[in-house]
Amino acid sequence: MGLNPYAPKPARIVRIRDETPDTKTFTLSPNCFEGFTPGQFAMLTVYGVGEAPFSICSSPLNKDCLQFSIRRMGRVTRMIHEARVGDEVGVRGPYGRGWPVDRMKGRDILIVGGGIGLAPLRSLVLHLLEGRENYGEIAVCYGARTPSLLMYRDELGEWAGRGVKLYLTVDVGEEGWEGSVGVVTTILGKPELDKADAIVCTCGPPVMIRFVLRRLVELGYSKENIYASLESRMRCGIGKCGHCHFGGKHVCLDGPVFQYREMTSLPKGISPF
Amino acid sequence: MSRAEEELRSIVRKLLERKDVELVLGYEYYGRSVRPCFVSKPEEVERLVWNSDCWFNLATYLRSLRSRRVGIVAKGCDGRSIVELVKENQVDRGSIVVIAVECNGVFKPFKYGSTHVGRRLADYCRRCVTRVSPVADYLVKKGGQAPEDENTVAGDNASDWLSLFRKCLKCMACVKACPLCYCTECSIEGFKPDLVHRLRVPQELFTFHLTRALHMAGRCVECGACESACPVEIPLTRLYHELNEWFRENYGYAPGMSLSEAPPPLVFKEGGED
Amino acid sequence: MRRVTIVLCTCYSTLLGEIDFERLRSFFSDSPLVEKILVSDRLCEKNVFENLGLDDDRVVVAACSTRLLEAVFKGSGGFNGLVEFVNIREQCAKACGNREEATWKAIRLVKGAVQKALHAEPLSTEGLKIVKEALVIGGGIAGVRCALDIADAGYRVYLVEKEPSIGGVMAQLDKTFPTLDCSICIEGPLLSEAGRNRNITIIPNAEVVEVKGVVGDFKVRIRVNPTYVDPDKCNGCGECVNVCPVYQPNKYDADLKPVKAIYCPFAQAVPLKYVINRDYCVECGLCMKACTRAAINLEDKPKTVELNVGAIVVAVGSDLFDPRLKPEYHYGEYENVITNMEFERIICASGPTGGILLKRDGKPAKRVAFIQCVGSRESGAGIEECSYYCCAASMKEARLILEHDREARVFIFYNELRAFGKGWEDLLYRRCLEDGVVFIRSRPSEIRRTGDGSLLIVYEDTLTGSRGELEVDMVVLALGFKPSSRMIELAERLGVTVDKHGFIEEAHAKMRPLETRVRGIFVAGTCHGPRDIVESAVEGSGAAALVTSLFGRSSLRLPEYARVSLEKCTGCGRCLASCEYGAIVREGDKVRVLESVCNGCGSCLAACPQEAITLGNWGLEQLSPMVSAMLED
Amino acid sequence: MSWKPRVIVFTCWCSSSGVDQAGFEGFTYPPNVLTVRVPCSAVINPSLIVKAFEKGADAVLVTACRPSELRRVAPSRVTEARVSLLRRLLRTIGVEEDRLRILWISSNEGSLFSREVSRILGEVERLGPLNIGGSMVEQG
Amino acid sequence: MLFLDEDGFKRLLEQLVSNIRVIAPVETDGYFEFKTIKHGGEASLDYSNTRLPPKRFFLPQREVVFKHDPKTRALHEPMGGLEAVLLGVRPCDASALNIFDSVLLKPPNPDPFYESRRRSITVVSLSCAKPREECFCNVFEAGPIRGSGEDITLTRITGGFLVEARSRRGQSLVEVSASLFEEAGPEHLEEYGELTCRLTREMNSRIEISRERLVRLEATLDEGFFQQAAQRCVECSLCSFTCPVCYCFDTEDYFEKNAYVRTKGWDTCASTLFTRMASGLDPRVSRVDRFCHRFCHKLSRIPMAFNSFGCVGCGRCVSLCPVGVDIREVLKRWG
Ligand SMILES: Cc1cc2nc3c(=O)[nH]c(=O)nc-3n(C[C@H](O)[C@H](O)[C@H](O)COP(=O)(O)OP(=O)(O)OC[C@H]3O[C@@H](n4cnc5c(N)ncnc54)[C@H](O)[C@@H]3O)c2cc1C
Ligand SMILES: Cc1cc2nc3c(=O)[nH]c(=O)nc-3n(C[C@H](O)[C@H](O)[C@H](O)COP(=O)(O)OP(=O)(O)OC[C@H]3O[C@@H](n4cnc5c(N)ncnc54)[C@H](O)[C@@H]3O)c2cc1C
Ligand code: SF4
Ligand code: SF4
Ligand code: SF4
Ligand code: SF4
Ligand code: SF4
Ligand code: SF4
Repeated sequence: MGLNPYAPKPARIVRIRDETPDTKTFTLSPNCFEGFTPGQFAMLTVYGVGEAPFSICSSPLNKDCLQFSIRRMGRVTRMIHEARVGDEVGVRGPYGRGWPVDRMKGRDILIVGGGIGLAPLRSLVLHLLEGRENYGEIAVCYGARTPSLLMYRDELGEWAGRGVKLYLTVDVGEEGWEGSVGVVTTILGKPELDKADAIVCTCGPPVMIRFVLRRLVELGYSKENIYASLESRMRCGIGKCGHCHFGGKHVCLDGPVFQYREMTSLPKGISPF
Repeated sequence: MSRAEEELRSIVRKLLERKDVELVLGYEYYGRSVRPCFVSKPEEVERLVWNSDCWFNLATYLRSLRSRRVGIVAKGCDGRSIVELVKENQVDRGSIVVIAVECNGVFKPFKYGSTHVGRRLADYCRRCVTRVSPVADYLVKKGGQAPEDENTVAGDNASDWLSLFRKCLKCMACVKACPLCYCTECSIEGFKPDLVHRLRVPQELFTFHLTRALHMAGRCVECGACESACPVEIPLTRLYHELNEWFRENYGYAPGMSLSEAPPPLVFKEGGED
Repeated sequence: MRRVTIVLCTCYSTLLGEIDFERLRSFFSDSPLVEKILVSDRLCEKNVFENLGLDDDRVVVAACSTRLLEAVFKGSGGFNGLVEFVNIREQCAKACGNREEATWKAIRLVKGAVQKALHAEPLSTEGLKIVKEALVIGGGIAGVRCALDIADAGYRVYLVEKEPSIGGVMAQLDKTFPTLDCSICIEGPLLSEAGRNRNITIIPNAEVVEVKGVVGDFKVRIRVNPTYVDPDKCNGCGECVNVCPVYQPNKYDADLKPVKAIYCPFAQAVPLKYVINRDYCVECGLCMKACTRAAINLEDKPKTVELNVGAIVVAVGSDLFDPRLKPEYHYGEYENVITNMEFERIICASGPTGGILLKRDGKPAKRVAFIQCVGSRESGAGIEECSYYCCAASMKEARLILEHDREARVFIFYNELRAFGKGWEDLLYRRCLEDGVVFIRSRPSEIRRTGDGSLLIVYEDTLTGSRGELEVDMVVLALGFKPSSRMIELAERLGVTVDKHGFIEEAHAKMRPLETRVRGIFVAGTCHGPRDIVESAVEGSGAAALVTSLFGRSSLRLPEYARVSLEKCTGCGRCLASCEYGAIVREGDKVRVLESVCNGCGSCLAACPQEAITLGNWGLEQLSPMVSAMLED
Repeated sequence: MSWKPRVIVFTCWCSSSGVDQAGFEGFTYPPNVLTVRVPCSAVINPSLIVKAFEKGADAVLVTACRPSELRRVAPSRVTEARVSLLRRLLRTIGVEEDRLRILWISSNEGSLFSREVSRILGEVERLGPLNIGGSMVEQG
Repeated sequence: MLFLDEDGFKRLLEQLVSNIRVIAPVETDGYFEFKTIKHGGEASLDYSNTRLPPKRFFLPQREVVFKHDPKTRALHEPMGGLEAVLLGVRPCDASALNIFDSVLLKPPNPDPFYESRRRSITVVSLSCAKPREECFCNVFEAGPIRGSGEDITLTRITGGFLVEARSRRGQSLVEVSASLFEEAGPEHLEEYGELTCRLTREMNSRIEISRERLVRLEATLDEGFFQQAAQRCVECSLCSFTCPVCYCFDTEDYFEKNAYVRTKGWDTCASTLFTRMASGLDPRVSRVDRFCHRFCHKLSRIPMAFNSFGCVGCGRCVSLCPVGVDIREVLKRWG
C-alpha cells in the first residue's frame, strides 16, 4: 500500500500580501516540496472547506517557503482569503508539467501573462533571474484589465532592474497610469527577440491565450517553442478523478503547460483554437 | 398502428407543415420500449407512437426549449405539469401547443436486472384522476380500457421507507426526470453543503428524500416520471401523493388542475389546533 | 480561516456553582474552530464587552437571557451579525437539575452557536438616509392637522389634495357635534394657517401616481391636473366669475347650488385660487379678457411633480355610501329623500337655501325623519360595522332643525343609538329627548310617496313589534363611510393593504394603529375606518408625531429584511404564498421583496427551494450546521 | 445512563422569552431539551426539522406565538401549516408524527412551556429512540 | 481448466462462507443485488445480471480519504480492506475492474484505497449463458464467457462449472480447496468450446465494430449526430452511477468531531459543474458538449490515456436511461 496521495501536509501561513483587490499572495512555510519546476502547481486545502489547485509562484530555489497568489473566486478561495497569519493549510504536490526550463538555456525568452496568469510565470521569472547569465534576452509582456489589477506591482520594477525587459499594458487606464493601454496582444511585437529560436511561455484567461497564440505565430515565433498553461480545475491532481481529462490528456499529468502542437489536438472547450 | 396514433401523426404533420411549431416532443419506438423523440420535419412523424409504454413526461424538456415554439404530446399528468410550469412562470403557455392524448395508464418501464417478466401497470396510474390533460389544443382520444397487467404483482412495496431511502444512489435521475424539479441550486444536491452534503450517502438520504418531498408537496402532479426513472425503483410518487392528499384535505387544492387556480397560501383556513 | 471567540459570563460569579466553567472552557479550548475563550463576570455592564476588543471577530457570548443581552449589544451599535448569544443562565444553570446536566447542556448550546457564528455573514451596518421632508396625501382635517404639526416641528411638508381646496368633509359641514360650533369657523383658521406656513407646500388638484423607494427615501410622482388658471398669477379677485356665462353644480355644495364654470369652491378655500371646470367651460374666452393678470390659460396641461420624501401620511378620507344601492329608499327619485351631507349644506347659512330647511319645491320641511345606518351595519353593499359618526351627526342635525324651527317634528329611525363620545350623552342625546325628537327603533323597510308628494315611511318598531307608517316632508339618510375604488388604487400604488371593506389597513390594529404595513407610510382620518373629527385630528397629530420621531433620528436601519438573489431566483413564485405580509411581488420573471413591507419573519426563506432568499443569518446555511452540531455526540 | 430523548426546540423570539422565563421561575426540565432561537417561527425550514431528526433528535418542538384571531397577519400560522404537513410526511414514512409538535407559548408562559415539555418528553420516552442516522447507515 | 460439479460448488460455497466474507447476488424485491451472504443458499446464480454493478465494493460511493485533527496533529488514514470473495460477477463487470486497475493503480500515484480493496477481494466471475438483450460485451472483449479483471472464471456447463484460475490469487483459492476440483475432461472442454462459439456468434451478430476506429472517434466527431442524441438526455447522471466503469470522483471536505475530513465519492460528467477552467469558465458549456464527453471519454479518451476502453458493454445505461439514450447507437455509428 502506497502513501496516501490524497492527504495534504500541513503548512502555516507566514505572510499575506495584498496584490489586487481580489488577489492575495500567501507565503507558506515550511516548503514541503523537495523541489519543483516553475509552472507546476500544488493542491491547497483549506481544512474542512475544500481543496483547489494553485500554481506555485515562488522561486524553486526558495527552500524555506512556498508562495501562492490566490484570487477570490468561490468557496475555497474565499475562505483562504479570510485566513490570518499563523493559520494552517494543507499542501500536496508539486503536480503537473511545468515550463520547459531545460530548453531555455542560451535562448531568448518571451513571457506573456494576463491578469492572475502571471502567477505561474512569476516562478519562472524568479528561476531565470537566479541564473540570468545563462539566458539571452528575457522579455515579459504583461497585461491586466486595469492598473490596479496588475499583480506583483512592487516587484516588477525589480525584475526590470535585474535584466528583464518589461512591457505592461492595461485594457482600461486609470488616473496616474502612463503606460500603454490595450490588450496584451498589442504589445507582443515590442520585444525584439530572436523569434525563430525564442521560447515563449504564456498564461492567462482562455480568450487571451487564444489571441496571443495567433499573434505569436503571425509575429514569426516558432510553434515548436510556444507553450501555454491551460488550467482546468481538478479534484485529485494525480490523474484519477477525471475532472481535467480532455482528449487523451490530463491537465494534472500532461499539463498544465502544453506545447503548441499538443494544444492543437485538444478537444474544443479547452483547446485555445 | 392504432387509430389514436394515426390521429396523433396527422395532427403533428399538420402543425409542422403549417409551421405552427418548430418541433414536437413525442415518443418513438426503441427496441422493446419507447423513448422521447423530437420531431421537426413533417416526414418524421411516422416515428411517433402513442401507447402504454410512453411513461416519460415530456414536459421535462419544456423549460430548456423556452425560447422556441414547441408542440408536446401530453398525457393527463403531463398536462398538469404543464399547467404547473406555466403557473410557476417557467414556460409560456402561448408558445406551446399541447396535443393531449387520452391515457389509460402506463406500464412500469423494463429495468435492467429485473426478475419481472410481465408488465405492470404503474402504481401511480392506479391513483390517477386525470386521464386527459387539463390544457389541450388538440385532443387525441384513445378509448378502451386500462391496460391489463400481464402479471399481477402487488403494488409498490412502500412499507419500510427508511430502507427504501437507503437504497438510493443519489443519482438525481428522479430530480432530472421531474418536470417540476427545475431549480438550479436546490439544497438537496449538496453543492452548497449546508443541508445535505453532495457525497454523504447514505447518511443524509433521509434529509434528501424528505426535503424533496417537501419541495414537491402541493406541486407534484403524480406523473411518476421520477419513480419510473429511478434505477432502484423507489416508489417516490407514493410519498408525494400523501402530501398532495394533505393539500387536498386542507385546501381542496390539487396541483396542475387549472391555470387560474393559484396555490393556496400556506395557512389553515380556520384557526387550527390550539 | 474562520474561528470563533467564546466569551463566557459567570454573571457576577453566581453561575459558578451551577455550571462547571472549567469544563466548558477545556471542552472548547480543544476545538480548532475556537480562537480563544474569555471569561467575564459582568458582561452586561457598560463597556465591558466593548473593551474586549472583539470588533471584527466572530463571537459567541454565553451569558444570561438573550433578550436582555442582545438589547445591551444592539444598543452599543455596530451590530454586525457575527455575535451569537447563548443563554446559559436561564436555559442551563436555572433550568437543569444539577451542575453536571447544566454544564452538558451549556456545551451543546455553545457548540451550536459556534457553528452558527462560523457560518454567519457580516451584516451591513450602514444606515439608510432619511430625507427629512414629508408628504401628506389628503387635505381634510386629519391631513391638515398632521401637516401643521410636522411643519411646526421644522420639517417641510407637501400637502397633496385632489380638490382645488383643502378642507375635506369638515369644510362642508354646518356645525359639528357635540358642541354645535360652526365647522368652517374652527377649521378655516387651520386651513389658512396651513396656507401661510412656510414649511407647507400645498399642491391642490393633484394626485399621487407612483411611489417607489423605502422609508426615509421615497420617490413620489404626482400628477397636477390642469386648472387653466395660473395659481401664481391669480390673486382671487373674482373678475372672471362675473363674466363667465356658464353654470355648473358645485361639488362643495353637494351639487345643490350652481356656480360658474370658473369658480372657487368656497369662500374660505385654501388656496384661494380660481379654477375652471373644463367639463362645463365653453371656451368663450371671456374670462381671459376679464383677468387683469393674464392668469388664464385654456391650453393648460397636466404637470408632473417629483418629490423625494422620507415619510408619507395617507389622510385621504373616505367616500360615503351610495344610497342608490338601497332602492327601497328611492334616493335620487324622490327629491325630498336627501343624504345627510346634502342636509349639512341645506342647513348651512352659506348653503343653497341660506340655511333654511326647504324642500325642493321651496316649501319648508316641517316633519323630518332621519334613517340611520344606511350602508352600515348590514352586509351587502355597505359595511357590516357601525359608521361611528352618524348617530351623533343625526342628533346634531336634529338639534339644528329644532334650533331653526321650534315647531318642527323630528324623528330618528335608529337600530342602536350610540352616544359614546365625550359630551354626546349630554349635549346630543339628552337634549334631543328634551327637545322632543322622537326615536324609533327600526330600520324602515320602504319609503313611499303619497299623493301630495309627502313621504310615507314604512317601518316595524323593533321595540314594540308593531308596524307603522309615518308621513314626513323630508327624509335624511345617514350614510355610512365607504371607501372608493380610487382609494384602493392609491393604496396599491403605495403598497399598503386595505381591509375587507377597502379601508387602509393598519400594521397592527392596536399596537401600531397609525402605521401601515409599509414602514414610513402612516395613516390618519377616515381613510382607515369611520371616525369623527376629533379622532381624525388626534390621528393627524399622532401621525405627525411618528413622522417627526422618524425625522429626529440621525440614521435608520431597517430591521433585517428578506433579500432575493436575482441570480438564483427562478421565479417559481413559491415564496409568494408563504408571505403573510404580502411583501413579495413578481417583477419580470423573478420576484422582489418590498423592503419596507417585509417584516423579516423569514417565512419565504423556508419556502424557497433555491435558497435564493437570505435574511440576516437565519438561512439553512447557518441553522443547519448549528442544529447538527448541537446534536452531534 | 439510560436513554433519554433528545429534543430540539425551535423557539421564536417571543416564545424564547417564555423558555427563559421557565428557568427564571425555577421550572426545571431535562437538559437534553436544546433550544434554537429564531426570529420568527416561520423562518424554520421544514428541512431543518428533518435534518434535526436525521442528526439524532428524538423529537422536535416548535414554539411560536399564538396566531390570535385579531391579527389577520400571523406568520406562525404558516409554521402551523408546515408542521402539519411535515407531520403527515413523517406519518407516511413510518415515523410517529407526535415526535413533531407545535406549541403556542407566549413570552410569559414559562410554566406552560416546562409543563408541556415534560408531558411531551414522557410521550417520546414511550415511543423510544428514533435513530434515523443509525438506520440510514446500517447495511444489509 | 478445472471442473467443479454442482455438489462441489455447493461445498466450496459453504467453505468460503464459513471462512471469509462472501458477496454474491441475492434476489431482493424483484431484482438481484450483491450482498454479503451468511450461507450458500442465499446466493442465487440464476440471474441475468445484478441491477447495480459490484463497483461499490472497490470504489465505494463515498469514502473518507483523510482525517486531520489539528490539535493533536494526528492524521488518520483509514486503510486496509476486509478479505472477501466476490462471487458471481459477470465477465463484463469483472472487466471493469481491469479498467479501474489501469486508471487507479497507474503509477506514480496509485490510489491506495482502491488498491487495498482490490487486493483483498477475490473476484470469481460467472460466464453469461444468456446475454441480456442490451448486452454488447463482445465489443470490448469483456465477455460473455471471460472477462479480464477476475481471479477465477466459472462457466456453467452440464453438471457443474468449468473453472479457470486467472490470477495467482485465483490459483491459490483453487488450491486451498483443491480436492473439490477435477481436471476438466474433453467433453467439458468441447461443451465450453461450443458455448463460446455460439455466444460469440450470437453477440457478434448483434453488433460488431472496429475498436481502432472507435479510438479515433474524437477526431471524426459527427456533431450533428451527437446533437440529435444529446437533445434527449436529461443529464440525470443515472448512467454514470450505474455504470461499472465510471470512476470519476469528487471530493468534499467537512469538519466533524474535532477533525477535518475529506471524502471522495462518485461524480458524474453529466453535471454542469464537472469541468471548470481556472477562471471559472465551463469548457463544456452545452449539453451536447457534456454528452459528447461521456462517450468520447469512454470510447476514446480513456483508451488514449490508459490503454483500455471505458465501457464493458454491460448494457446498464442502455436499459436504465429514462429517455433511451443508447451507447450502441454511438458504437454502430463509429465502429
Ligand atoms: C493548474 C491550475 C493552477 C491554478 N493556479 C491558480 C493560481 O495560481 N491562482 C489562483 O487564484 N487560481 C488558480 N487556479 C484556479 C483555482 O484553482 C480556482 O480559482 C479555484 O479552484 C477556485 O476554487 P473555489 O473553491 O474558490 O471556487 P469554487 O467555485 O467554489 O470551486 C471549488 C471547486 O469546487 C467545484 N465547485 C464549485 N462550485 C461547485 C458546486 N456548486 N458544486 C460542485 N462543485 C463545485 C469546482 O469545480 C472547483 O473545483 C488554478 C487552477 C488550476 C487548474
Ligand atoms: C354628513 C356628515 C356629518 C358629519 N358631522 C360630524 C360632526 O358633526 N362632528 C364630527 O366630529 N364629525 C362629523 N363627521 C365626520 C367627519 O366629517 C370626519 O370624521 C372627518 O371630516 C374626517 O376627516 P378626514 O381628514 O379624515 O377626511 P376628509 O375630510 O374626507 O378629507 C380627505 C381629503 O382628502 C382628499 N383626497 C381624497 N382622495 C385624495 C387623493 N387621492 N389624493 C389627494 N387628496 C385626496 C379629499 O378631497 C379631502 O379633501 C361628519 C361626516 C359627515 C359625512
Ligand atoms: S432516482 Fe432513485 S436512486 Fe436516483 S436519486 Fe432518485 S431516488 Fe435516488
Ligand atoms: S415528483 Fe415525480 S411524480 Fe411528481 S411531478 Fe415530479 S416526476 Fe412527476
Ligand atoms: S421561491 Fe425562491 S426561486 Fe422561487 S420565486 Fe421565490 S425567491 Fe425565487
Ligand atoms: S421575511 Fe416574511 S415578511 Fe419578509 S418577505 Fe419573507 S415572508 Fe414576507
Ligand atoms: S441516463 Fe440517460 S438521460 Fe441520464 S444522463 Fe445518462 S444518458 Fe442522460
Ligand atoms: S457505459 Fe453503459 S454499457 Fe458501458 S459499462 Fe457503463 S453502463 Fe455498461
